[in-house]
Amino acid sequence: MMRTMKYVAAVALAVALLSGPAGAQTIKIGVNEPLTGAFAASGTYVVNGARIAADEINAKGGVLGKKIELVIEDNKSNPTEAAAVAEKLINSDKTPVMMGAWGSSLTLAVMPKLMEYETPMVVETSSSGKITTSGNPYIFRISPPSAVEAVAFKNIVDKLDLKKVDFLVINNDWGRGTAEDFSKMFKEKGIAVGLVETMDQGAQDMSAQLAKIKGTDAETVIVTTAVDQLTLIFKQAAALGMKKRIITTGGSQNPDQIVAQAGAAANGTMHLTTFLPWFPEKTPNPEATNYFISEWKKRGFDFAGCTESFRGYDGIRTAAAAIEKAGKAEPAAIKAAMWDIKVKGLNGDIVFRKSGPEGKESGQSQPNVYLIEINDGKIGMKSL
Amino acid sequence: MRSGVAILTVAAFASVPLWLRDPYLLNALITTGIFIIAAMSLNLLLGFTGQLSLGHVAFFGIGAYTSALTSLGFDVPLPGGLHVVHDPWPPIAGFALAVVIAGLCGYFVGRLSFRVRGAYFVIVTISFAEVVRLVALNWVELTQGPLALNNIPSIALPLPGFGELVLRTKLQNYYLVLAVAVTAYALISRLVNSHFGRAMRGLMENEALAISVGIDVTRTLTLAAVISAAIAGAAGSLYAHYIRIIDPEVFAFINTVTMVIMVISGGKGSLAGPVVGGLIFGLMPVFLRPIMTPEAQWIAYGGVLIVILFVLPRGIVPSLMQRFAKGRKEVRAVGPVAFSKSSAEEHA
Amino acid sequence: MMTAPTIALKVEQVAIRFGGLVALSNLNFTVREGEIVSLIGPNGAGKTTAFNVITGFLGPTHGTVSYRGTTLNGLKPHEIADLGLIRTFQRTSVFPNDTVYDNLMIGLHRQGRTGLIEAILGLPRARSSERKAHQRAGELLEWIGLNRRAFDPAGSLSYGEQRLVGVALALAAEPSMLLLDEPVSGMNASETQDFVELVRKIRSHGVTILLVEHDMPMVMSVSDRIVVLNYGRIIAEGPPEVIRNDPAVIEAYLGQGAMHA
Amino acid sequence: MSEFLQHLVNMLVLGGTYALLGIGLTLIFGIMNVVNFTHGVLYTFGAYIMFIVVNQFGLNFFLALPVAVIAGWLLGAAVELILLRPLRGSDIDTTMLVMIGAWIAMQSGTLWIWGGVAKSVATPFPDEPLVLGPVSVAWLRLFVLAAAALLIVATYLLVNRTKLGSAMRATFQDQDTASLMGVNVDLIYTSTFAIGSSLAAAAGALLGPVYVIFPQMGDLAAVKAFAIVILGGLGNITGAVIGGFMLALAEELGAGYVSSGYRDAMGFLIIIAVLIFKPTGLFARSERVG
Repeated sequence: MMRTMKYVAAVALAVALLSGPAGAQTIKIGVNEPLTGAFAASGTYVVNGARIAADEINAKGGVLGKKIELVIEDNKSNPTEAAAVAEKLINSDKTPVMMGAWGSSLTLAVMPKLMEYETPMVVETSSSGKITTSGNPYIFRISPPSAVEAVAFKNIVDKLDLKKVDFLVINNDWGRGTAEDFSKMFKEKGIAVGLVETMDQGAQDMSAQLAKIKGTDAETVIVTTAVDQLTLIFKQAAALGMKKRIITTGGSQNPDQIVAQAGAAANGTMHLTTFLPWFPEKTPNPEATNYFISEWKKRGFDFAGCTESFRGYDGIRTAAAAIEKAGKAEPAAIKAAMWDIKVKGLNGDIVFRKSGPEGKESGQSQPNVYLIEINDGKIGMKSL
Repeated sequence: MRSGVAILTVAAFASVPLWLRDPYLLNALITTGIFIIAAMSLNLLLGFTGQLSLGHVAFFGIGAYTSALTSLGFDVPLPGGLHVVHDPWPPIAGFALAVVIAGLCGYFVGRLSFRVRGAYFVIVTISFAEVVRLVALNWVELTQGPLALNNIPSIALPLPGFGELVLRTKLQNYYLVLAVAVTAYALISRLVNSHFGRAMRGLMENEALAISVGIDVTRTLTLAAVISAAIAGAAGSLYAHYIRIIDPEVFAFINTVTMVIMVISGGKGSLAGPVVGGLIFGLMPVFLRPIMTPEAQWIAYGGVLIVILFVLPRGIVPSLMQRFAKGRKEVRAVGPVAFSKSSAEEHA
Repeated sequence: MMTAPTIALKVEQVAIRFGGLVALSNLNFTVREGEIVSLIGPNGAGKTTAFNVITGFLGPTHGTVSYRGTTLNGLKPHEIADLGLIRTFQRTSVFPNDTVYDNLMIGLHRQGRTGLIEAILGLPRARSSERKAHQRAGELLEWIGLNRRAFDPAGSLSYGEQRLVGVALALAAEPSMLLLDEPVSGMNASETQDFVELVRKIRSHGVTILLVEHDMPMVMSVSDRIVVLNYGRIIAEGPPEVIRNDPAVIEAYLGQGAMHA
Repeated sequence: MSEFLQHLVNMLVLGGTYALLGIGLTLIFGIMNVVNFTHGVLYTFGAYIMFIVVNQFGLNFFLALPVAVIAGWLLGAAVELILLRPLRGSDIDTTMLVMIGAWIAMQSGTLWIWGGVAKSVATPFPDEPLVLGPVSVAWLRLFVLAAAALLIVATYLLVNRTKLGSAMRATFQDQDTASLMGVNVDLIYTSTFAIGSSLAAAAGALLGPVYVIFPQMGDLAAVKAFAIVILGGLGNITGAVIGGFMLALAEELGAGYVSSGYRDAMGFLIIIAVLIFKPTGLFARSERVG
């Protein structure tokens, strides 16, 4: 045992020494994502997107004449580890800016470290309102919190003539937050809100919740969860003969995976999403979208991953733009520069607006939100 | 001689921040230390009463939530428009309450679950932890459920006359964790080397015989459960104030597994076991990180665990103790009193 | 205190049934202070069951057991032990993984008892009682003559030695009455002889003794009185010489060949 | 009312699969007294076998089932021979921890090989459900229920009607006596573990297509299996079946009429209640293995 430990330690040291000098010629960007544990699939998608961005930037000569180097670490879908990873990236790898950490509780765990070491982080996925409202000026978020999504949806609801809606949401910050913010918005619109049912992360059988919802007088169900549970819900709703309009939110639906896995059960479902890989021409930045998608396919990843991975792509481009703007790879300068950048993201311009308590605001960008509809296995823009 | 070893060990740990400059490793040591404290408390049950609790993280988490809520404050609506409002208290009070509340839970759980033993006890403790997790997840008004409790303040030590010292830096937290760990260790070692500890061992080895010499089963086991839970609660409080955010995942089964691994690999029933096992399995991920893909790290983690159990089935410390003890046989023949010291070492 | 003719243990109309099976029926007998009484009978006669009832490991279906005027019904075994009524066990008589010395320390539980805080903080009272316990353990070792095995795991001792440790454990609990369950089984002749001496020695310290045993010569030589059980009922009672010639007893033992005498 | 009927139908469908999950574990737990943390991984394994055979080799759905069962049997036997047999006689903590190690390693292996993205298996059953008045149920679920029933009956007969079965029961009662009676305990242990594992794999193979397949899918399944075993009593097949349906009922009604947030709490609350008020499980025999 002890011998193995010695060996491991030695190798660790060697690796550290080797990677040490290399840092001088490159600019490092830390990536803090879940590659194992409950969120492994999504974290991996995001990292793959990030790699595409890094390679693209380096192909064009990097930033400030140096190549950028992604230091990718696994936070094991665990807040303790997310904080530990932040420590490593900042102290051992000396990354002046980071991207992370997918889940909200993971990001929240990293935030005290950002304060401690005054290092900025681009938040690519987390949706909890707390992240941008708890007064952490090192946070720059490109993903829409559910409140932003609700506001975007507000302009569409009239055209869908909703009377009464039920909710079926994953029992975490994302699901609960969505139910809260959307209910508020619906009430303002004079739309009745019925049941709010939850399902645990990783639960496989939602028949009980669906049977309950089937019995209500609401004509629409808002569903918020990751793609795997969405697929199951569509199948199980169909099995229960539930004939209600289903609208999903959150932007990580991977409609293609739904079509592939839920088949006919997915027909007639609508999805609020933040990226349109199916209609590059309709996106705010078509040629970037086309490049991203072609790269994605070239690397043999399944197309379904696009709706998750594009955030990694945008996140890294945002960080790189900030470094470029700052003119030097130093945390303070990069943080300052974040406020002045304007990146043509795959789902709209990335421009940070102040959010949170006076004097220590976090940055929040306002991405576009689209409503798409699945009909006989085809994905189409909802004509409004 | 034993106290000499103890002092040297503590001194060694205390000196770490002086030569270890990397905050990342220091951070790893702090979190590892917190889990070692929890593992020590588990060892009191598993190693000295033979009761394997796989729900031990429940007390850890209850301590974390108690401490966090005490120092953050809360406002819980009750039926009938009533509200339970609690204004923030200093974190140190949270720490104290965490110990007390966790201990109380230990009392009730002990009272109920010691009616069953063996595999049944294992399952009932797992179930208890899961129920607590689901309550933390769904009682949103109190715990904010999955929305997590964030901005938990760091622990502050009141210094009479000088106001208070807020433990923000890693250095401070390292010594805080070390202090709590040493206290817990001393407490447990005193306990197991007292007649309480002998009663526990007696029950573990031959319950009927133990009873026949006047040992009260329920009282002894419940006492162990209370102290064990209280220490776990203290660890949880340290966790909450160091990581500064907690969500119901703090009750995750993997956290219990981590503690059990630390105890059994290090050697259950040996005071030093959880410390040794804890250092190995707490720091292993740090060493594995740079040399393996994430999945491989987990596979190695599981593999190392299995190997230890095959090579040193009784755990690292007892197995080494045994070898070392052989060379001590002669010394022992001196007599009872002389032996009583070395007997204490056996369990130290 | 020296032996007085007062009654120590009183068993009245005790009966035990497991489902339909009758293990004991209408058991009546008494043991006087300072007496050595043996409970004998063929296998399955209910001797050990009687022990379990007296020491609270089994609740009687009906009837009462009382010790020095206190009724034992409903008391927990450890509460009965606190009354000074201590037993040994037929099979597992030791804590196998602990050393002989630690076995005795565990046995001294009733003496060592101090407050939790005292014990943890190592306050004077706790320390002195610890010191006393260590001393007593040493003495007991002397007494049963197992010094040289003091530091070996009790489980590694010979069967006979384990019996001795069992008795020492019981003595550690400071009994006023001792119940020995087949103490000499597994001992050779000379060990048995020493053990008889030991039993007498214990009695001479004023400890009342109730004994269950198969080894007739031993029983005959050590007992003041003998109670003979068969099929859960008493078939004879009296001093050894009477029992030795009691036809009912011989009848009960015929074919079993257990009557070596 | 119609909602209640729907809950009952769901309970039947779910209960069958729970029962299947339970019996495999109850055999291992009861006979070997091993807290088998690899049960969930075997369940996952069975599901992935199904995925490979159907989606990648394009074999027939019904042919794939036995393949998964056999694969589970082999993996189970391997685990027993490599990890458990050398530890025969060591205490329950040690074997349990070895099983935990195997669980961590094997689950991460699954993630390594197939990645975290969920897979789903194409089935030959129609998407349209079978509708009976107010209630409806998917054909696939009905098939799963039938297959589960078949496997349960087969296991019951194996244990109660065959020579191997009686040897298993003897070992369950008292392994020393059993070995004196000339039972090859080693063989019994290996086959018990293999059979239990193949049942777990079968459950995964049946439920994989119903749900989606991902590396952690086994964890929740394993927890429920433990609940069922405790409800039914260690080593008690009939008990496990009834326990499976009880758990399903509690969950359905709990989610339907209490709160879906506490759906999974139901199982655990039942366990605690049962263990406190009837520590040997509801349908346990007089012997305690724990």
